[in-house]
Amino acid sequence: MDKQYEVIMAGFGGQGVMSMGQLLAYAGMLEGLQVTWMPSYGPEQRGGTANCTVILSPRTIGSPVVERPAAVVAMNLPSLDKFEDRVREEGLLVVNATLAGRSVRRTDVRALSIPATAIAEEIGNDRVANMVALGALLEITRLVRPDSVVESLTKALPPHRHNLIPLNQDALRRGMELARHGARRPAC
Amino acid sequence: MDKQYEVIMAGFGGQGVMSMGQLLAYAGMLEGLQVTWMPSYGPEQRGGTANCTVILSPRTIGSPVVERPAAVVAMNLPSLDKFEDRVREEGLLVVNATLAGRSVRRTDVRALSIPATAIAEEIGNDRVANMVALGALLEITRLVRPDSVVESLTKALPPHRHNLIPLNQDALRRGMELARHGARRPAC
Amino acid sequence: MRVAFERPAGLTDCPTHYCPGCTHGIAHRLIAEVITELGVADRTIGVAPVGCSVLAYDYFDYDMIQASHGRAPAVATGVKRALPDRTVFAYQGDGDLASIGMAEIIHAAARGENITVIFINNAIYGMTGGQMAPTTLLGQLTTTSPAGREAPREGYPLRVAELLEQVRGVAYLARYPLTKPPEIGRARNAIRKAFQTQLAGKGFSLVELLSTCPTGWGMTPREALRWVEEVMVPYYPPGEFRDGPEDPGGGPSRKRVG
Amino acid sequence: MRVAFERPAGLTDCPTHYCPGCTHGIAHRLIAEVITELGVADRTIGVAPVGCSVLAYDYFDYDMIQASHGRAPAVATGVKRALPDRTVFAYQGDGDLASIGMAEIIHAAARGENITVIFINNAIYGMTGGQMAPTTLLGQLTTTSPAGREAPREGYPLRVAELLEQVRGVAYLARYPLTKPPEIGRARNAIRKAFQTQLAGKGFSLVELLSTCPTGWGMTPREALRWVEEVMVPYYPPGEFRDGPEDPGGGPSRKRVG
Amino acid sequence: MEKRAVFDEERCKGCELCIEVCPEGIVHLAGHLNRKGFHPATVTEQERCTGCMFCARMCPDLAITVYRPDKRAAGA
Amino acid sequence: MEKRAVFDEERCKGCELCIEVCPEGIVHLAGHLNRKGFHPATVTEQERCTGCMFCARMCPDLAITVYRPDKRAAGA
Amino acid sequence: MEELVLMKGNEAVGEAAIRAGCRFFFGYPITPQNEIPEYMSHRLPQVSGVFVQAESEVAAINMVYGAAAAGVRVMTSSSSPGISLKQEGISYLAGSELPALIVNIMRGGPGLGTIQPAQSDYFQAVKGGGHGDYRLLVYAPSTVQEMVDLTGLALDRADHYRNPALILGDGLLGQMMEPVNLPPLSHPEDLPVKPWATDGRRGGPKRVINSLYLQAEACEEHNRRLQAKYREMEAGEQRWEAAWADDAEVLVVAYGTVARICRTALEGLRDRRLAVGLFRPIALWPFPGPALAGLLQRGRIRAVLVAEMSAGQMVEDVRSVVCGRVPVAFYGRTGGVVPSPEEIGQHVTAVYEGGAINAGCL
Amino acid sequence: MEELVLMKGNEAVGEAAIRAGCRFFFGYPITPQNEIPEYMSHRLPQVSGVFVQAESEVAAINMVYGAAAAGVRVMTSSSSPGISLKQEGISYLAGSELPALIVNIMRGGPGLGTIQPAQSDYFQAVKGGGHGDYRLLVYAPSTVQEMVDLTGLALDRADHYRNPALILGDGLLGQMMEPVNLPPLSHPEDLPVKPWATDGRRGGPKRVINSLYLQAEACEEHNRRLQAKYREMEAGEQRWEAAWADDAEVLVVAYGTVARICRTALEGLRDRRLAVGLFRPIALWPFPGPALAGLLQRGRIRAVLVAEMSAGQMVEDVRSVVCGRVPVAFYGRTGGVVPSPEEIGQHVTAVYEGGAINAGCL
Ligand SMILES: Cc1ncc(C[n+]2csc(CCOP(=O)(O)OP(=O)(O)O)c2C)c(N)n1
Ligand SMILES: Cc1ncc(C[n+]2csc(CCOP(=O)(O)OP(=O)(O)O)c2C)c(N)n1
Ligand code: SF4
Ligand code: SF4
Ligand code: SF4
Ligand code: SF4
Ligand code: SF4
Ligand code: SF4
Ligand SMILES: [Mg+2]
Ligand SMILES: [Mg+2]
Repeated sequence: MDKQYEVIMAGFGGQGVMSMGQLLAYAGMLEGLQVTWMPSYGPEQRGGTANCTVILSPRTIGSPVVERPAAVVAMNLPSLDKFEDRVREEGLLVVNATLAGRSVRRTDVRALSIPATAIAEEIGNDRVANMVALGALLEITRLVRPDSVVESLTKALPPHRHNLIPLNQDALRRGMELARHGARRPAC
Repeated sequence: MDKQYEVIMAGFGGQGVMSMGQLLAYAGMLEGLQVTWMPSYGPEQRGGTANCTVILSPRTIGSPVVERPAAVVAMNLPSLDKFEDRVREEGLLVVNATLAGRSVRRTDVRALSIPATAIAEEIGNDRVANMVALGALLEITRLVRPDSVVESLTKALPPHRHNLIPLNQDALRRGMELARHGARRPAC
Repeated sequence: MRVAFERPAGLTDCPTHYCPGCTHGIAHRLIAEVITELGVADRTIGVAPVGCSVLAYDYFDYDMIQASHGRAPAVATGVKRALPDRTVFAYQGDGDLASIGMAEIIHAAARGENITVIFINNAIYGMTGGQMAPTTLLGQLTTTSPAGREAPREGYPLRVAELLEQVRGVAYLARYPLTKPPEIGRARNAIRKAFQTQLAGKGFSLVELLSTCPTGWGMTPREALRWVEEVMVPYYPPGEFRDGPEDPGGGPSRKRVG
Repeated sequence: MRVAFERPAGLTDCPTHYCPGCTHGIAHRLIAEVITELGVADRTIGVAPVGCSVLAYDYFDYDMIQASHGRAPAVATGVKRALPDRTVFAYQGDGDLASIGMAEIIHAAARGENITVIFINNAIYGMTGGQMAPTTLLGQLTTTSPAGREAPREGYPLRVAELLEQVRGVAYLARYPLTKPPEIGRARNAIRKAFQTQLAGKGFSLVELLSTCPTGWGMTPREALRWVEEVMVPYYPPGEFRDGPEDPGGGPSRKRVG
Repeated sequence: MEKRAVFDEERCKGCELCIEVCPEGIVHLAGHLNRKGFHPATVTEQERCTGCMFCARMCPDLAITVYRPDKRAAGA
Repeated sequence: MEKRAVFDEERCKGCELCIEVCPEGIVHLAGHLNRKGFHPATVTEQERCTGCMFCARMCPDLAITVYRPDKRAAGA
Repeated sequence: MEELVLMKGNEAVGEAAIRAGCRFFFGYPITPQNEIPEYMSHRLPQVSGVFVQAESEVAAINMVYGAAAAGVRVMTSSSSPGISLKQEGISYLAGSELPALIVNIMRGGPGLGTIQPAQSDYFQAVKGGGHGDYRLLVYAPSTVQEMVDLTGLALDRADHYRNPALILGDGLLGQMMEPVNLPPLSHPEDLPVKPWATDGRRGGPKRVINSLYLQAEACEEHNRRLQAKYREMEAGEQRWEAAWADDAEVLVVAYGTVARICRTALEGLRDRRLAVGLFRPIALWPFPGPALAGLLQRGRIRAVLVAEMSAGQMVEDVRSVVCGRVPVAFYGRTGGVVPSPEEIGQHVTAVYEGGAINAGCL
Repeated sequence: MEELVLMKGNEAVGEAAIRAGCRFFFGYPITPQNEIPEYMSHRLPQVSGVFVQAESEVAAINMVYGAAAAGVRVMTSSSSPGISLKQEGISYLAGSELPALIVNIMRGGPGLGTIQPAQSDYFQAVKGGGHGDYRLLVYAPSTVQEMVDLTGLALDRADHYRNPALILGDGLLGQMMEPVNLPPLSHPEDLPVKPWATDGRRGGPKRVINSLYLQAEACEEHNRRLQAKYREMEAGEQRWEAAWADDAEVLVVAYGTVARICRTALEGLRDRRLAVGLFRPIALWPFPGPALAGLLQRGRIRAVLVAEMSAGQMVEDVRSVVCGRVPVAFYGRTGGVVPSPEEIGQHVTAVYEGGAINAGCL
């Protein structure tokens, strides 16, 4: 990595966007990068949308606030509505097609629409939709190695939850595959 | 009155030094003077010494705090000890001989030692010792007319206490007489 | 067909920000129904606390004041003293009323302040993310009693109604859980009596409502209802604690009415 | 001849600033006697309130902390949590404890904080010049209830012991008047029991002492003693309210022990 | 058959409290999500609804309106 | 006759509480003022003092020390 | 013309508030301002007003919040430690734009300090002791008459701007007596109505008193409105007084009690033909900086001496106005010690004679 | 070398305090700092420490007072409204010369305001939101690592001076995660003893913790000692950081979160060859005025821009240091809005290009 990269991840509360961002930041740290993870926190305890900003950089990070991120991961429609315009030109927009309900309008960004929730349900738990999306993001950006994400997961999860690691790994892989093979510019 | 005059009045709490000062200030106000009355307030609710500073002036009064007053009325020994040195040169020191227990040391002031408490007891109530002292002060300084003090008293006392006025008038008169005839410079 | 049940007047159309299954919403409805019933909506002033119900000022269709954390009884006192002919109520959570606002509630009660307080006891700090409340039960896990509340470390849960029962000046005092329609009916009656107490100028009235916080408790809304019934109700017995001002000559009242 | 009674160790030689006949001085002596008796002077830390007894830090010969108005229980909590093996007491007036400090005392009690509080109820704010206290009786004249306290205007007097009786966490609770040598003896016993409760690690202990304020009440000291007996004692009944921690499973204790 | 308990899908937060209390057991969560992301509650067999209002009295979000046969209309 | 109740004049504030409680009625205020301006309490008939300590237990200012015959001395 | 009466500053504040139509007082005792609640407790019932002794200063300020929201003129008073306890409530009043009068009769600090007079809460009063960006209208009387006048003004300006106002006095002013001329009694019914007050909808739309704005943008918008109001106050509410300033070479800046002590000291120095003058801010916020700067621009002043009963607080605002043009010296007494005219005189003389003063800039 | 961990700022403060030997935490929940008490509630028991959730912020600060008097390292944390409630207690801590750590993770005000980040409690922190003449040591971290470092430093300096210290962060710093290097765990037994602490006489003479001095002269004497201590802090505890300041023509002054946003903005401008630099106070009190004045004295700087998440607070201290030498512009966002590097950049550019700025002096 030779220059700073910023991602905003957004979705419903409960979709795991916060931990997806933390895993990415943690993995970046493990690979020796400078990282920041910044949540936006609101009044609602449940429901509503949540988002976080992750920055990875080879150098000291100044502002943790980013007006125009290099990438956005939008896990549902309100997130897509809110952040679509913010992605930098030539940036990346990863969309959870299962819950977005519409296609990407911008044409000056690279858009990747994947049925993350559907895939997650398919492999057994809709809670890992975040990992599917993260896999897709990593496949395209190569921000960090998937191994580092798995290592982060191992550190983040308490030992009695380590049984969940294979499921998460699976989801990550499915996301990567989708990104590799899937329709990078969906037709509609 | 053509220039400012300051008096510090001091004694035990309960000797009525505060109201003596207020009466003087009130009388001054009635006579069209500028006046200030300033208490020194301490932590004790009862006991201890109390003192107040009264200023009468034909002009606007600046500082209500006086380092070196023109006169001091000391109703007991601690007050004499505390304020003797503060009287201005050529100033006046009125001392309640009954409770002072010693004579005035300074020779550069006019000292007037009167048995205020004894006189007050003699006329029926040791609580009017303050009026005896005030009478003495007024006789010498002519700061305000005794009538004005009585008028102030009438305004200050609630109607059901107006029966006390003659006693106070009496005390005031006794103080004036003492000052007129008494030993202005006691021998000892 | 006629409408048998609909959203009462007295509530705005604004959807609440409460979590799914949070019974704050039920409490709001009961208050609105009672105020409509008593016909005092146009002269009611409500005081919202700091807590999940902070936005109550958006939900109630009355003149509303948002108070600082714990001070709703003092704010309500200010309003009522200024406007003694208005109906004034404060809505408070258990952190708000029983922790930071303990002095204010006891003194409003002791003054016999002619106001009505609706007290939502959900055994936790909902708004700030599930910390321990004074009413958190022994053994209960919260984000600041992560090993479960234990008396030697975190002290005992406070019973607000029992405490206020000792305070002369209290004219109406009751506690009910918001767990089932019949209980909710009793709660509604209590709320009506509380407001009637105020309208009759009899003094301080308070209704404690045992309420759920599925989010703070880490339960589904249905589990939360059962937890109220099985765990809260035994420690916080429902009933009317006082109805009518105490005999002015007497000592503290000892009888439990309901 | 031997000395049968003399000034106890534990008090400095400093004359107090209390008014003639003020029974704060008696309370000080009782505490000092008990602490000497229990042999803990060298590991005692006292907390002085804001009130006439603010200078208690000069009068007691222990390590002393002067607390802000009403917060002595919180300050004592800080000390005790830092030094659990020391003996910690707070000395508070009724304005301090029952007005501004109501939340602090109830919560220290609810936490079962292992401290001892000596509570001087003189039905008035002595230090600031005789204003109304939460414990001022109905009809009593004070400088802020100049027409006599009346419930509709100034509310009802609070009974602190009765209130704290409702709080689990309280392990010892008693009230006695400082009116006559026998009553003073009972007060002394209660103070000893309170400190013993702390030494045994049983939890929160408080002794309420009905005390005179001749200055604030506008009475001679002897009249003041009689006023305590005739007016205060009937409203603030003496006795032991709790002795020993409550059964952890039980509801609020209802029995009056003494 | 006229509807008795009418559920406002967009107000519903899928908390299931109405389900908990419906004596007839006829309330269920729908399979789809509403705009807020919740599965809204709905009555499956309206004809079994007695109009008892339990669901409405329990709903914290006032998502339910209950209708009953108009007595006059019924009598007509 | 040895003194039993000894009053420290300068500590005394003349509050009369000792007078109030002395069962023998032997405590009175002196005519003179002490340095603080109070009439101090004093025992007029020491021989009537029983050493009961009521005065001392009541004195808020710890102005009173009470002595009793030493048992050993008395027995000697 | 009204009759002159001799009153304590504390009582005068109370009576003046009543005369200005204030019928609600919520407070808690603390020396040296106890005469205010005591006076109100007997006086307010005579005019159908309400006095409540709150359980604490925190409760008192929140009762004020409620009564202000209900639309009535209302006040509280306290002294330094009690005012510290009110800081959250004061920030709420400002945030919710509620008019109210707060009186601080200062005593020496920090902590329990002393009950003797001081001026060490200047920072707290003018910079905002509470959280957030807000401002109070702060008035500093220096005579009992001015306590009366500024109390009326403060209540009036508070209503005008929907902003809390503070009278910053000290124990000496509160306790001393001077003759005062009281204005006639106004009646609350005659005051302008407050359409924003939450006094029951009465058929109209509901109103809300609130300082919460969950969305940052909304909260910023609210703050912008507040700041615009503060700019308006700065433009319209500066108050000051100057004496012998025209030919002064050394200008003394002081407020409240200290200003009147300085006046006496300067009278003496003027008699000795020293060209010394006095600048007395009457409003401490908005600070009368432009007027002070105006005096400096005339070019005669070669040094400024700020005197306070504090370790140096207003002097920071004075320095920032003087802006390095001339040296600014400071003389302060703390902990309840009131300086005498003589000692002030000595310090002014020292500055006048070119005694060492720090240069204006770092 | 220690392992890097990824932590939220709030948690980092808690862990850093524990590592620095602090085993006592008394606090009350409030967003956006809840992670501090939550972290402490599970972490302190692991190291035989004590966590107490107090009944209020007022109680919490007074528990801190008690524990500090007992001689242990102790802390509390809160956010703006809660810190306002602590003002009386903070003044008492300062008055009684008790060391303690207070953490304020600021949110937008005034009143209930918002839970979003802000810097609008600067005045309260550095000028004394409480009553009386006192000062806190105030530290403003701008990264999570610095939250760790300054927490340790603050506890240490607090003990050294027997004075409360304050960490002034904001909601963004509290909530964000960054990698941190944690210092090793210190043990309370290894800290210097405090002979003044009231921990039981143990045979020696009694000790008293107190801020009451009834006699004005005694109170003034006490204040003199305090002021002497503050002068000592001013001499020894100024902290700051400067970047690209040597050749800067426009100097941006900012602290905390805003400083790091400015850094990003300035990086962009430096790439465009604008001679802009950054001055970041790390200690807000004592304010690093001399260092700032030193930069100005080199003569290259022709304008200063102060950026804050407030309506303009630190700017007053900067103006007073700049002292009219060059114009001082201000850019602020309020109510929880965090400025972006782009908008800061635009404002710096405007100043650089000579956009209208007020002259320095009135
Ligand atoms: C002075 C102050 N302290 C703390 C907070 C933070 N706070 C907001 S809500 C709350 C607790 C709410 O709990 P509760 O009253 O039980 O209401 P619930 O959310 O459970 O309904 C706290 C501590 C605050 N806003 N102000
Ligand atoms: C925060 C604060 N509020 C008010 C005061 C003023 N004050 C000092 S003592 C006191 C009341 C004391 O009454 P009480 O506690 O009953 O003690 P007493 O003097 O009667 O023994 C008050 C209100 C203060 N010092 N600090
Ligand atoms: S956090 Fe708890 S109390 Fe708050 S809205 Fe959610 S469920 Fe209700
Ligand atoms: S004022 Fe009252 S309580 Fe205080 S010392 Fe005097 S008599 Fe005692
Ligand atoms: S009205 Fe009664 S029967 Fe009908 S759906 Fe609701 S709860 Fe069920
Ligand atoms: S109770 Fe209301 S919100 Fe909950 S599921 Fe039923 S209709 Fe929806
Ligand atoms: S010891 Fe007993 S008998 Fe003797 S003076 Fe005292 S009270 Fe009276
Ligand atoms: S009780 Fe004590 S202070 Fe009072 S009169 Fe007797 S000896 Fe003197
Ligand atoms: Mg709650
Ligand atoms: Mg009292």
